[in-house]
Order: sequence, then C-alpha cells, then structure tokens
Amino acid sequence: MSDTGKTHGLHFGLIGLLALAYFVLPAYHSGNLASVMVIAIYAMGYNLLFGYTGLLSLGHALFFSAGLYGLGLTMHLADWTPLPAFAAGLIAALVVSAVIGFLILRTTGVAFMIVTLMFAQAGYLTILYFGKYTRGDEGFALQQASRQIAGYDLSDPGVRYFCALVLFSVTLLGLAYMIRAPFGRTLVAIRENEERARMLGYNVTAIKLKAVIVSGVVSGASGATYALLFGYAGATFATVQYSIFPLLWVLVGGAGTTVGPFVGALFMFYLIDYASGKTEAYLLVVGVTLVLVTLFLPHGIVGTIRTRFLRWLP
Amino acid sequence: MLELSHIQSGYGRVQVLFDVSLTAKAGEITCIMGRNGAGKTTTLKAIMGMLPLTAGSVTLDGVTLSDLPPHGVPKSGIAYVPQGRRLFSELTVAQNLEVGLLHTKDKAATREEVLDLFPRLRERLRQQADTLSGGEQQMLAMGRALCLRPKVLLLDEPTEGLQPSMIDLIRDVVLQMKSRNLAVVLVEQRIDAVLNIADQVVFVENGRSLETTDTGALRENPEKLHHYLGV
Amino acid sequence: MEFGPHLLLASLEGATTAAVLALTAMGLSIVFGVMRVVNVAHGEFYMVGAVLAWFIATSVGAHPALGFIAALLIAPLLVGLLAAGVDRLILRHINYDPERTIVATIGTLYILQQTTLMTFGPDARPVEPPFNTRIALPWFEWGENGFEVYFPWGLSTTSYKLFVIAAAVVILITLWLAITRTKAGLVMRATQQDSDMAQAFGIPVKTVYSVVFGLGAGLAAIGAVLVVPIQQAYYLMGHDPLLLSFIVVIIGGLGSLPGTIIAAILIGMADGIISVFFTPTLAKIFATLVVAMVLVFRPKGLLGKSTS
Amino acid sequence: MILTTRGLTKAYAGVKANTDVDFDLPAGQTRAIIGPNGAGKSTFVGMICGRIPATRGTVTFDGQDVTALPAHKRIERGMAYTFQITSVFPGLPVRENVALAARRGLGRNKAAVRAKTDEVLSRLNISDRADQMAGDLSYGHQRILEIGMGLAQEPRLFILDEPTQGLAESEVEEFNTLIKTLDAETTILLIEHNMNVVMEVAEYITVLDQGMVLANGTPQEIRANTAVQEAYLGSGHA
Repeated sequence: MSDTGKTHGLHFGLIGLLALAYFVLPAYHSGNLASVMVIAIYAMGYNLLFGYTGLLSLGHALFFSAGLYGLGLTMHLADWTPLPAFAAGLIAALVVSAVIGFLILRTTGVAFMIVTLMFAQAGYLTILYFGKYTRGDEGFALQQASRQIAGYDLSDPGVRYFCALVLFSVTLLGLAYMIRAPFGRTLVAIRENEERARMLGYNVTAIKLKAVIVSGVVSGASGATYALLFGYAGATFATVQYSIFPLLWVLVGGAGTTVGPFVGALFMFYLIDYASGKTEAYLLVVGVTLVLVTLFLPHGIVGTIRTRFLRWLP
Repeated sequence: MLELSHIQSGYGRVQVLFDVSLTAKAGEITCIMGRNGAGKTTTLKAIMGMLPLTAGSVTLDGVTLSDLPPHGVPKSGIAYVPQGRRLFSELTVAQNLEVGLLHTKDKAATREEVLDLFPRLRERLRQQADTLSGGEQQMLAMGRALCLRPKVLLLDEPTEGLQPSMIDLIRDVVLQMKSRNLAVVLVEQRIDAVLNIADQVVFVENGRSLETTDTGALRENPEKLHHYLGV
Repeated sequence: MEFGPHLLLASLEGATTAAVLALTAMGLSIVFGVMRVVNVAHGEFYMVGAVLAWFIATSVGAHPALGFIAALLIAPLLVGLLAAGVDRLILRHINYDPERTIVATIGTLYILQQTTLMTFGPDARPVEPPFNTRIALPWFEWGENGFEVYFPWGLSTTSYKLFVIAAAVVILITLWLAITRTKAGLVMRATQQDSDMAQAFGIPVKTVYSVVFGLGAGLAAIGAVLVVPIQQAYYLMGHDPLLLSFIVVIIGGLGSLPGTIIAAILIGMADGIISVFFTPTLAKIFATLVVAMVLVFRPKGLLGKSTS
Repeated sequence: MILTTRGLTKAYAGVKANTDVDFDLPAGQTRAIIGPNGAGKSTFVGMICGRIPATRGTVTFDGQDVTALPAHKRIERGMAYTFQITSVFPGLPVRENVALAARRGLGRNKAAVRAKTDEVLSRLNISDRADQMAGDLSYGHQRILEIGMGLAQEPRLFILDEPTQGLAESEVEEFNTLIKTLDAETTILLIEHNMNVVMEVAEYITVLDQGMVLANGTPQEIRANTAVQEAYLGSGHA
C-alpha cells in the first residue's frame, strides 16, 4: 500500500474505531471519550502551530476561550441558537487570533513564548474584570433547553458523543489534508529553516500569520464545542493551565504528527483521571510528565514510533 | 608534544572532521592550512574539547586530553586564541587577563611578563575590552591566553583584518613563544606569513589531514600550495 | 484620609513591595543573564522559600526573632540547593535549550507547587515578625495657622516594613560587590559573556550554571522569607511574584542588572500605588498588556540597549 | 542591464562593510565577485537579494528599483540565492526540498511542479536520493541540492555565495560543468574563493577590497592587474 493509502487507513480506521467504541464501551468511558475528542480538537489546532510551524505558544487558552465565550455569551446573554452562536465562537477566535497573531509574530523564540503567555493572561484577567457578564471563575451554565439542534438534544450522551466525533473527524481530516497541501508543506519548510524559506521567495510572516489564525480558529472551535456539548463556560478555561495543556498533549502524543494530539490527550486524560482518584494534587502528574517527556521522549509517543518503526506515519 | 591521532568530530549530526592526525612539537610552529570549510577551526575546537570526539584521540605529553572534561584541557597546558578574538567584551583588560590567570600559580609575575610583551595593554588596563582597537583586541586575546602559561598555544587566524605593523608584532610574539619552547599551532590563510615562520604545514581537505610538509620543502616546491589551495 | 497622606502611605507600601520584588526579579535576571534560559519555576522557588520559612520558624519555636533569623539563614540555602538539583537533574540534560527549558521548568513549577500542597496542606501559614512596632508618620499642612505638622490617623508603617526595605538594599549591595569585586563574580561574568571561552580558560561552566541557578532561586527565597511576616505562606503564592519578576526583567532589559533594579522600583511602587487607587484586576490587565507590548515593539526592554 | 547598484553602502554600528558600490551586470553574463576575506562580498550580495537592508544606495533589478522591497518580493521577481553555509530543509526529503522551490513560482499546478522537480533532480544526478532526508545527505550532496533549489526557481538572476566551499576536487569539476551549461539560460552572480573555478567559468570579474570595488575586468585583465595582486598578496585567497 502507498503511504497515502496507509495514511487514509490510519485516519479512517481511527474514526471507525471511535464510532465503534460508543457501542462497546461502558457509558463512563464513552463519556470520557467524548471529552477527549473535544480537547483533541484543541490539541490538533495547537499542533498545527507548534508541531508543524515550529512556533511554541503559551497562550492558546486565549483562542480556546474566545470560542468558548463567543458561543457561551451569545447563547447565555443574547439567547442565540446553537448554530449562529457556534459561528460567533469561530468569528471571535478568528478576530482574536488575527489581532494577536499580527502582534506576536514580531517576536521570536523565548520572547514569542512570553508574549503569548502575557496576552493570554491579559485575556483571562479581562474575563474576570467583566465578571458581571462572565461570572468569572464560577462561570455559567447553558440551559439544556437551548442546546438543541434540529430537535437533537446535545446533552444526550449519544448525540453528544457523535457530535464530538463528527467535529473531531472533520478537524483531523481537514488538518491532515492541509498538511499535505502546498500550504502545509510551506509551514514545515518554515519550521525546518525559516531563512531558507524566505529566500525561496515565500512571504514567511504572512504564512505564519495564516498558521496562527487557522490554529486559533480550530482551538476556538474546540472551545465552542466544549461549551455547547457540556453546557458550561468559566474563566478557568482561560488560565495559564489551559495554555499548558495542549502543549502537554502534543508533546506527549508527538508534535508534528496527525494523530499525536489525540493520543496525547487520551493518555493524559486517563492519567490525570487515575491520579485524581489518588490525590488532590493531580497536577503533580502534569508536572512530572512534562519533565519526563522533555528529558526522555522528545518526539512523543507517535513521534517515537515514527522514528523507530513506521517512517510513513503522517 | 601535542598529538592528534585520527580524530573525528563535528557539530551535532553534521560530521566535519573525518580523519585528522598531526603532531605539534615543543619549540616548533605547526601550521594548519586548507580551504574555507575544510575543518581547520573545527580541529582546534576539537583539541580544546569544545566539540566531542567521535573517534581518535588527542594527547599532550602522554596525557589523553580527550578523556578530560572540557574545562580540564586548558588546565593541562593548552591555550586557545580563537578566530574573531572572542574577548569577554564587557570586562576590562585587567579582568580579561585575570580570567586567564585563574588557574596560574605565579599570578603576579605572569601578569607582568604578559604586559611586558604587550606594553600597550598596560596603558589600557581599566578600559573595557570592546572599546579596544582591532589590533589591541588581538593583543589582549593573545595576552589572555599566555596568562595560562601554556605548553601549547593554538592560534586561529591571529592576523585576520590587522594592519601590517600589528601583523609584525603578532609574528614577533609568536616567534618568541617558539623560542620559549612552546608548541604553536597556527591556522592561517596568509601564505607568505606561513612560509616565513612555520616549521611544518599540515594540509586539511574535507575534514581529512592529507600530508605534513616541511616548510623549507614547500618553499622550493610551490606546486604543492597550488595543488591543495588552488592558489 | 486626604490625598497627600494617602499617597505617602501608598508609596511606603510600594517601597516594601519594590524591595522584595527587586530581590526576586534579580534572581530571575541573573539566571537569564548568565544561562540565557527563562526559569518559569522561579515563583515556586519563592513559594517554597516562604513555606520553608514558616516551617523553620515554627520548628524553632522560641522568640519570634530567633525563628525568623533561622529561617532567613536556612530557607534560602535549602531552596538554592533544591534549584541546583533541578539544574543538574533536568536542565543540564536538555543542554539548556531555551524552549525545552521553558517546558521543563513549567513541569518543575507544578511539581514544586503540588508537592508543597501534599506536604504542607492548602492552608495559609503566618510567620510572626521579629519586631513590629507601629510608627506613626507626620504630615504637614499649610493651614490657617501657617505651616503645621501633624499625625493623621491611619498614616503609619511598621518597623518591620522599614527593615525589609533596608535588608533588601543591603543584600543587593552585597550582591553587586560580589559580582563586581570577587573572583567568583569574575568567573560568573566571564561565563555570562562567552561560556565557550570561559571553558577554554578552565572555568567549569556547568558547575557555574548550577551555582547561578541556585543563587537565582535563593534570592527569590530571601525575598519570600522577608515577606512572610507581612503576607502568609501559601502553596499558590508563587504566581504573582513570577509574573511581576517577568515584567521587571523585561522592562529592565533582559539580563541587565541595573535595569532590573530600576524596573523593580518602578513596578513595585506603581503596583503599590495603583492597587491603593484602582481595582487590582484592571491594574494587572494594564500592566500585562504594557509588558507584552514592550516585548513586541522594544524586545530588549525599555532600559536595555536599542536593537537598531 | 539586469542588475544595477548605485552607491550601495552598509554600515554595522558605524563600521562600513560596503562603501558606495556601483555595480552593473548585463543580462546573460556569468560574473564572479572575488576579494580577500572581509572584503564585504557576502554583505554586498545580501543587499542585492534583500537579506541585508542597505544603509543607503539603490538596487535596480530588471529596470525597476527594488531597494525598498523585502527579500521575498525580489525573489518573486526572478532572483534566486544560495547560501554560503549549506542551508537546506534537513527534516524534509530531497524531492520536497526541490519541490518547495519549484512550487513558489508554479503554484498549485501539481504536474508542473513534479515535472520541474524531476528535471532538476536528474540534471544534478541526485534522482536516486530523492526520497532521502536532506539532513542525511553528505555535505557535498547538500551543496548540490542547494544549487538545485536555486535552479528549480528558474531564476533570471542566480546568486551563488561560495558554492564550491568545502567541495572535493571532483565535485568542483562537476560544478564547473553545471555552471557552464547554465550560462546560456540565466545571469549568474558568483562569489567564489577558488580561483580555478573563477578563471574557468567567469566571463567577467569584479574585485572587492575593503568594501569597495577595486577592479572590474575579464579574467585575463584581472590576472594582470597589479592592484589586485597587491590586495591578494598577503591577504591570501586560499
């Protein structure tokens, strides 16, 4: 089989497996899996920028919460229906990532990391400042009655699961396609050697801005999906932690691989789930994993499989 | 006597040196020649332990330097004057020399000796290194290295970008070091300079040392230069 | 209280904040200056210093002054050793790669924070100040009876707060002398300017890095020990010092020590004054955006050398 | 003239790397720039292709003033630049390296990109390595790949910064042959240390010394020029 064939096999196989899992797994785990798919969308959005373009952002919670509040506030305060509200979430993420992208791309390296962190922190504080509308850390719930699309109740576990699966699949296949298209190849070229890409005549800054925007919108889509499917929005999702999480998932799963973000999110979800049962200090697991991955698994799970065994892995 | 035996080295995944061997004797000036990118500077860095050896060995009077941690190499008697001087630019002249003297026993006397070699530095002791002229910077780079009281002196293009009077001064100091029985290893592009002072020339191409030639023989037989350097 | 006395009070609060901040930010700045890495766990070393100070002070149990002195001597030392250990076990192995260091120190942040939570619990712990005399401050007025000096109600500080300012000044001067006048300082500065060449002159660069990383964390811990008699020790207290230190180091010009001090005074005073007059959230939003913009448009900091 | 510079000057912190360089390059010529180390050759071509902003002066390419344009716009107009230090995309296959260069001009036309890529790979005799990672190639092959990335852009002005640096004798021969075949297709601007190469491939030579133009002439004229010999004697062109 050609590498393209194997890649399609992997992606559709994963999607098929996830569809099957709903009918096989007990409700507890399929509920978890729905969450994992939603956060994996976030991780995939992050991966486009970090894994493929080589830009390490510490502020993606800003884009995630732009989507989360874009949908949440329009539904909560203006009584919008889910579909227009979802569009509002995407537009909010688009605007935020375009503006922030324009600014942050003036910096590189460590300064880039710190600036993204700072902007996200400012975003978090802004959400707190407008606590009258956002209800701050406490957050607000979206009424079950409003979370209906064409008669389907999104709070129903089955509907929720397949809604998450559809969006997950669209993101996975869409990003996988983008990576193989000329645009994606250029991103990788920039990651590998920015100066060379520039001297081949590519407008590197404009291309990186596009990458920030796509990454931001996908992250925002994840945030909007989360608010919609789980009916809750709160400022916790805008904290530094939620900028660190996608980095962690992508590092663990494998930066610059198509399925790495999902694998990393799945692995960390269950690791933290397990640790939370043992101790309140479940963030310790996050810390230890970050250090261990940095030290011993620089390519992540899927990345290591690729370097060691399956060179064709996308 | 400094001896490099079939060393291999490079930067990360990129191998630069594939097989370099040379012997530098005390009281002699050994010159490494070759084109840009042939591996001359890399050889010096490998001697200093700044780049790891992947094969071969570097020994000084029987002590295997390549077994030492990088900061152990200078302590065992090798001083390095890199290309582009690389002074501690925000430190004063005196402080730069002091760094050279950190591990030297007879500090005061050594310092005086070095300042006698380069009287200009004595006038500028309190001046910050990056405010010196190019020639003065080169003096300081050499002075700082000599503060180690080394057995071996590695010089990477010491006359690059200097005016003729300065070049003469540097050459005088190099010859003095030779007479003090130091082994001098010189990377140099100026053929005339090399032919005048070097005792032997090692040609390097594509990370391999090709041949060690007596300078006298080279003067009589300049085709070799042509052959290796495309002059 | 009227505006004038109110401002004086705010400035005094600001000066105490600035003193502690100068110590903490100096630690971050030295680490960045010499090792060229950003230590995201810096705030947690501060926090560990504070919690250890509480632990030591309560363990000694005698006169508060005795416990405090013990804490001031031991806590920074332990924190320094802890940080040097982090350097040896983690940073050295990733070769001080700037981006991987940030990820690894984020991990360290969570490890330190959560371990403290598991060991000492979630409660805030007070440390009794060694002395704490209230000092009323005078204000003047140009009233009907001409120039008048009086003591407005509420305008006061404590002897301990003045001590914090004095202690910070003494420590920073000592540090400055150590860096500029001693052999260890010379070794550190040589390493900072060209680590390869420092190594070529027999300086064990990796050991210098461990010491510097420990020193940076130790400075944060000193700041924390000084602050616990005013604020309580708490496992989540590392966040603000980290953010403020970042701000100071960036505004002051990355790696510039005089810049760090000036910026610490500026930011500390501003923080003290702003938080008296404005809501803290708005002040923080403003400060964070300013810092981000400084990095975007003047990446070497306001007081650093210009890039062009 | 495909390329003209007037008064081109670059100063780094007050130190001048180039001073008032006036330079004319007719279309179709193969021109070499030579000069001792530190003569300002790389800075000069850097200013031409836009990597290095000029302190003052103008660059005119194909009749239009491009001084204010960023590098990628100049490349779009038909310049190509290969780096002095090997600069490929190490984590991408050789084929993709070349395709990236071809794609910028040919856009989304997959067939054309593929054809161009294949053509360049076979022209440089590296078709058999097309699927290897560029970072795993030998130094010599990386240099050749780098030139291939320039070729794939079908430039009207091809700037090569020390292309033979670190190549073995046999590889240098191959390079000479390649440049000669390119001669008919495009204008070539070559910085080169290896005088054998310069004398063999260049139609015309510009000598830079201390940031200024010292001489212009055919290889024979330059060989005979005493000022040039003086500049070289003692400052080596090894």
